[in-house]
Amino acid sequence: MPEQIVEPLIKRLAVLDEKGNETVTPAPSLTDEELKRMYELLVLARTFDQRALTLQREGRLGTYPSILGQEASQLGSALASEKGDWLFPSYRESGVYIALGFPLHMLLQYWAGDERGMRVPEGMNVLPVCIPVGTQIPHAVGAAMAAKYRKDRAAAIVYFGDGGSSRGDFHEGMNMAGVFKLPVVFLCQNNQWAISVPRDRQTASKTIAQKAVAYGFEGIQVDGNDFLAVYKATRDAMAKAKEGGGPTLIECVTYRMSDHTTADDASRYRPKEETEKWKARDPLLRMRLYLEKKGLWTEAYQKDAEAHATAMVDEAQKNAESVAAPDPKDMFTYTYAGLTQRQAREIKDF
Amino acid sequence: MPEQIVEPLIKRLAVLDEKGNETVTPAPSLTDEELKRMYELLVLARTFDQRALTLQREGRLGTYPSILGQEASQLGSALASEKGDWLFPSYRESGVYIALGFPLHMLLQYWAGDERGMRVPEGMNVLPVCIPVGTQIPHAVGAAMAAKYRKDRAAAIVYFGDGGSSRGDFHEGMNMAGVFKLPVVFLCQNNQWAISVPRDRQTASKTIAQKAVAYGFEGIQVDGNDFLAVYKATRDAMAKAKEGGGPTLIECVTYRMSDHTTADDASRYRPKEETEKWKARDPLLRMRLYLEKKGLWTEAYQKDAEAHATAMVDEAQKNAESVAAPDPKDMFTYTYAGLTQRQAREIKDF
Amino acid sequence: MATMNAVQALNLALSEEMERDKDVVVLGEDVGKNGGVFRVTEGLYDRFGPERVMDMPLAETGIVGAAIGMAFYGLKPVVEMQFMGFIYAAVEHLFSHAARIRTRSRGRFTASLVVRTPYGAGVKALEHHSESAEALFCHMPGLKVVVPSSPLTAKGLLLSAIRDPDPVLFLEPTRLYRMLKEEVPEIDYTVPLGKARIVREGTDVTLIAWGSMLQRAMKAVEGFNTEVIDLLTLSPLDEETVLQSVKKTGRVVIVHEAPSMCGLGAELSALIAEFAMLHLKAPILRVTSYDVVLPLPKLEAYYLPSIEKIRKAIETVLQY
Amino acid sequence: MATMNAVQALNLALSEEMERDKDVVVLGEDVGKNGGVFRVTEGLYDRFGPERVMDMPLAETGIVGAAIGMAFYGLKPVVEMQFMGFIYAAVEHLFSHAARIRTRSRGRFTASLVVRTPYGAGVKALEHHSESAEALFCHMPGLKVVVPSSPLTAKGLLLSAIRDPDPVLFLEPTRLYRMLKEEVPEIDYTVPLGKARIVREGTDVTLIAWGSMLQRAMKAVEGFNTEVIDLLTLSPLDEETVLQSVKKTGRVVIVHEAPSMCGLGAELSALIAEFAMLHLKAPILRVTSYDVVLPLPKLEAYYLPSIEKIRKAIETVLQY
Ligand SMILES: Cc1ncc(C[n+]2csc(CCOP(=O)(O)OP(=O)(O)O)c2C)c(N)n1
Ligand SMILES: Cc1ncc(C[n+]2csc(CCOP(=O)(O)OP(=O)(O)O)c2C)c(N)n1
Ligand SMILES: [Mg+2]
Ligand SMILES: [Mg+2]
Repeated sequence: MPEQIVEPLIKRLAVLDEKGNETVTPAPSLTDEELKRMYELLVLARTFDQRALTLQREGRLGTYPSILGQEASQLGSALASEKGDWLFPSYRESGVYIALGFPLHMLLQYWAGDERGMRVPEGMNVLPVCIPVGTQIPHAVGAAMAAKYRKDRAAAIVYFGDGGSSRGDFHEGMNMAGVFKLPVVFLCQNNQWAISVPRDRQTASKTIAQKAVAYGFEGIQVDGNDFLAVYKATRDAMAKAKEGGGPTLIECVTYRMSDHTTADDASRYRPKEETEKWKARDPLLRMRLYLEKKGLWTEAYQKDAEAHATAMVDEAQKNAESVAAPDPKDMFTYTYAGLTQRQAREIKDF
Repeated sequence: MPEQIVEPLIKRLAVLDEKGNETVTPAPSLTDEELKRMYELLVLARTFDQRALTLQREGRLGTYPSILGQEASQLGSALASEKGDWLFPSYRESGVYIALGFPLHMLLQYWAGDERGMRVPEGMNVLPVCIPVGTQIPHAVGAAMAAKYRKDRAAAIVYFGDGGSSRGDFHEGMNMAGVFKLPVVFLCQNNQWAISVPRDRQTASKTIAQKAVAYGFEGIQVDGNDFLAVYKATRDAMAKAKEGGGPTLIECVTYRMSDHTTADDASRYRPKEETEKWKARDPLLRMRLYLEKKGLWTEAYQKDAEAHATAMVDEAQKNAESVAAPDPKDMFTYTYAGLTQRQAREIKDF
Repeated sequence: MATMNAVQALNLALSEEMERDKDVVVLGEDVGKNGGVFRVTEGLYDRFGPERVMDMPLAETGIVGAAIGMAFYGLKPVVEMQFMGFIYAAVEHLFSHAARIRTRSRGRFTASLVVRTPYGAGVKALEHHSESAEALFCHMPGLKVVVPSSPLTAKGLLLSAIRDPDPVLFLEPTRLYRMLKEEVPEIDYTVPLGKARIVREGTDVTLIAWGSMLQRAMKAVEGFNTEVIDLLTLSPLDEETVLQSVKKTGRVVIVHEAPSMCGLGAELSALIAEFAMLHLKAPILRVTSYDVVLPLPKLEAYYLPSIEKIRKAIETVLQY
Repeated sequence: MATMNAVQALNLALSEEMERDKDVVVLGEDVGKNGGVFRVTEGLYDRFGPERVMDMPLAETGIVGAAIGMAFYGLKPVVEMQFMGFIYAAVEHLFSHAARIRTRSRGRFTASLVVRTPYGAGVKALEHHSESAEALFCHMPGLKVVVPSSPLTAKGLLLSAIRDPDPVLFLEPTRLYRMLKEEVPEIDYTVPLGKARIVREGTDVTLIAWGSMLQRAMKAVEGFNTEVIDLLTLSPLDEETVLQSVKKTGRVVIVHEAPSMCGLGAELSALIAEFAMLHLKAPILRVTSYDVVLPLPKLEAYYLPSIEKIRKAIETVLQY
């Protein structure tokens, strides 16, 4: 008759149902203006993402990972950060950069294969795209340690997927965050797939959220297509982090509507019906229905928002495509702070 | 009002109390002969361990990690394995090798700096000492995959410490074991210290056992100084594994009574009182009291057991010390299956 | 005999060997239904089932670690590492365990396994998708490193690698996956490990290359009387073939895709400078990528050794 | 000025720099109360507190990963890796992030950090406690690799490493930790990175060594007119100093503790074979450990380059 000693509970948070109605959880307090601004950013993110796919098909961008379906998870969380906070995206986070006001033309420039697109503007604490899955997690933990050491009122958010949760980096980072009670929010976008590997072959745990039990801090599951739920969960977790309450793991349950990247063909491994089912849960639609109910949305407003987004993306594309080609010497300039003797010899080739 | 969705429970198992009395959990069914044989192995393990420390002090062994205080965790688990099972020790597992009947003189030979001590006898499925903390964990998982693939009725046990639970290897291995429902038992000896780092700086989770929640299988905490509890928990977990019930994490709560290794000085970082407190929980003493209560133990029996153990260790020491020095050519012989062109040139130096 | 590209040749090797030897299993990320991101494992999942073609959780350390455990048990795992840029997480298991278990256990346990991975730049890929880090693995005794340069060598070398008793890192030049087609026999033939091949005979210069750079080297030597050696196995090195050629020609150009500093070109040069010095007529030249962090696609073409640079190096050594 | 060993000199460098610069923090396994297993961080915990001297969970990937995050934020982390044999788990973070973040962000973020680690054999240690894997890290553009050879250089180089804007791997020869004592000034002095030093002038042979092998090399050259170069920084290489010496002497012996295949000796040899070939009078010899898995203590003495082997190499090149 063994004795029971630990009984952790994992919860799921939702604010809106699929029809945009408020559920039992009260919506976060946001003014009408704020709600509209956020919705417009969602529209911008989708517009940007669709344009990137088009440009890739036209051979004007390299491989690109679409965020279709994940806009609420990305913008809902990033918009809950404050100036001074630090964000650590993976590679599928156009929505995070857009939420922060990252120059759109630089995003396009980066995906066209030009490092200069990731020269993050001064004062914007977001890291460049991180490709090796999960490796950004300990970086965020280190930044949180630094913030704590400096006694800055700042927290870090780190983005990763269901696949990323399988990497040792996730474990080691989460564990350190628990031990040092660090101001960091672990934001997992569980979009059900890691390329062709479905969520249930990635881990046998019922949720990703419950993995926080292993580290002695709170894990919570959130409807990741519910912008307001993601916003609320992240805002609360960030506030807690800054009050010294330690880390939180947030699992956003969402769905990758597109292929993994433009180099992938999801029809090889993914049942079409599954994707169809998720269409009804579109995060933009849900937010729109909510705004409509609040009297903030009209057809005209939608057209305006779309037109504005298109204009911004047009402008970004124009700027990105008119940038001069990079100087081959840059390869040398940015490897170390200064040239090595060998590089000084090699650079003469240019 | 978030909804609750996961409620895992972690239990603690104990069979004997500190006075050797049976608790609520029934003792595993073992004959008197079996119980005595197991107790004698505990005595042997301790005798060996103490001799190794002496030899090290005399400069006849290299660095050696004592198992003092952990004998019940090591032998209780290893003795629950059956022929055909695979065992993956770390570096602090003399007790595991001894339980399996590994030649004692080879153990001494190894710790004296001679690889030949780890030429595991054919038919004995135990891996050599593994030094990089935690790295043996995925190996055990792989072996379990192989056993499953071959449809062998075999399971793997992998040993690691509280420190080892912090490594990414632990996470990745546990996660794979969960996904594939593999026949593997993860046996953590939580001896409260990783060199100078105490358990509560290693992880903020209340138990190591609860880390299994992250992987969707069972974790259980066991009194690691209670031989019968460890034996029972491991035997049950191994049986479950072989029935296709998947993996189990067993946390043996125990204590490293010695310095980390002979190269360490625990008085630099560890309060003496803590060690004193654990003395009363000596695993051999507890088993002895239990046997005494069952009428299986007498002073004379104890003397005999000790004398027999000493004779075996004397013999082992004699054998180890009379082995001829290794041939330098062995360096070349065992790097690859055959000599490379370069090695064929280099080996001419000898 | 069918005409096929390297992807097809590798796929053929895998399926033939899995048919022949039940101990051979394939594991990695997206190797199952998806058939691998480059389709090298296409069809294997359907043919051999999920028990032998295992889609693993996204965890390179654990994947290679588990493969090592399988090898201890007696299986012959063939791991697909999705790109060489992600192998770094598995370096500890390869160096500290795969390479050393034979020594550690005095031969009682071994790690007969293959880690296959696409490597090399020139396909306009994302960051970390273009590594050419072969030299790192050549430095670790106990590991073997093999690089085919064509469909024919790809199949024959992969079969040898799977059958080899030691752990083999098998590098597949991404750029060549679909570039060349060749007649590849659908029978059991092998290309032996540890043997370089002379792809072109010549008397004035010895050019040494492998994998991704071989095609470029072959174009560069046109019009010169240059001997071209395709190493095929990078470690252990076929020193005899290299030294014999150099003793004949007296001039050496080494071409590789990795940066020069501590690349495999350095080892070849040092080998020659120790054992064939007296036959040399000219400095030993290395034509490599620059010693910089691998650039993204916009600068990639400037980074890699060009045909022109190789030609210039040949011309330079010929001046002596 | 006090007489001290390398452990004390390193400890002094750390405490002085922590006093001067609040951004410097120390992290690793057992670096706190225990003062590090070799006592290099002794006393720092009491003096600077647990916020600046951090005992980390046992997780090398995460420790180095977190240090990189700290560096992004603006701190100057100094990581202690307990032994070089355990650095492999951190290779991905060092290669894919520390070395590349400057390139990736076009200079907006950098990873100014130091990873200190004891390295080298000869102390009769357990498996994995004797690695000399410097060449691996020299192959990765974006990283610097530094190796002191004495208490004086240890302090001066560590201060330079901490202040350097790029990530530095700082290798401390385990065998020298307490072997030599030297006068070490208790003032702020630095030994510059990227500069080799000529420890002994000579005209007949250039002997190149570093770290753990320097003392042995110095004993071996007794009686010869040999110039000895102590590299100090392995990457980026001070090519000028090496080439200048070789052009003078015309003969080269390189000594290192790692196996020969793709070791740093290969790079030095290749550099010379390309840029000083016409000055050479003899083959370039490398005296290294054997190309085998590092043995346990009973065979360790046979593995390492002996003084006698170094002398023999010098005699050999002198015959030309
Ligand atoms: C360490 C590493 N291994 C493999 C890859 C190749 N890869 C890119 S994305 C991906 C799947 C990631 O899945 P997930 O973490 O769920 O994120 P998602 O793509 O769904 O956003 C893989 C295997 C990689 N980038 N990094
Ligand atoms: C990967 C790795 N890092 C560091 C070390 C050095 N080291 C040896 S044992 C140890 C502590 C291990 O603690 P734990 O896992 O609790 O096992 P215990 O020693 O208590 O049995 C450390 C840090 C190592 N052997 N391997
Ligand atoms: Mg995903
Ligand atoms: Mg412990």
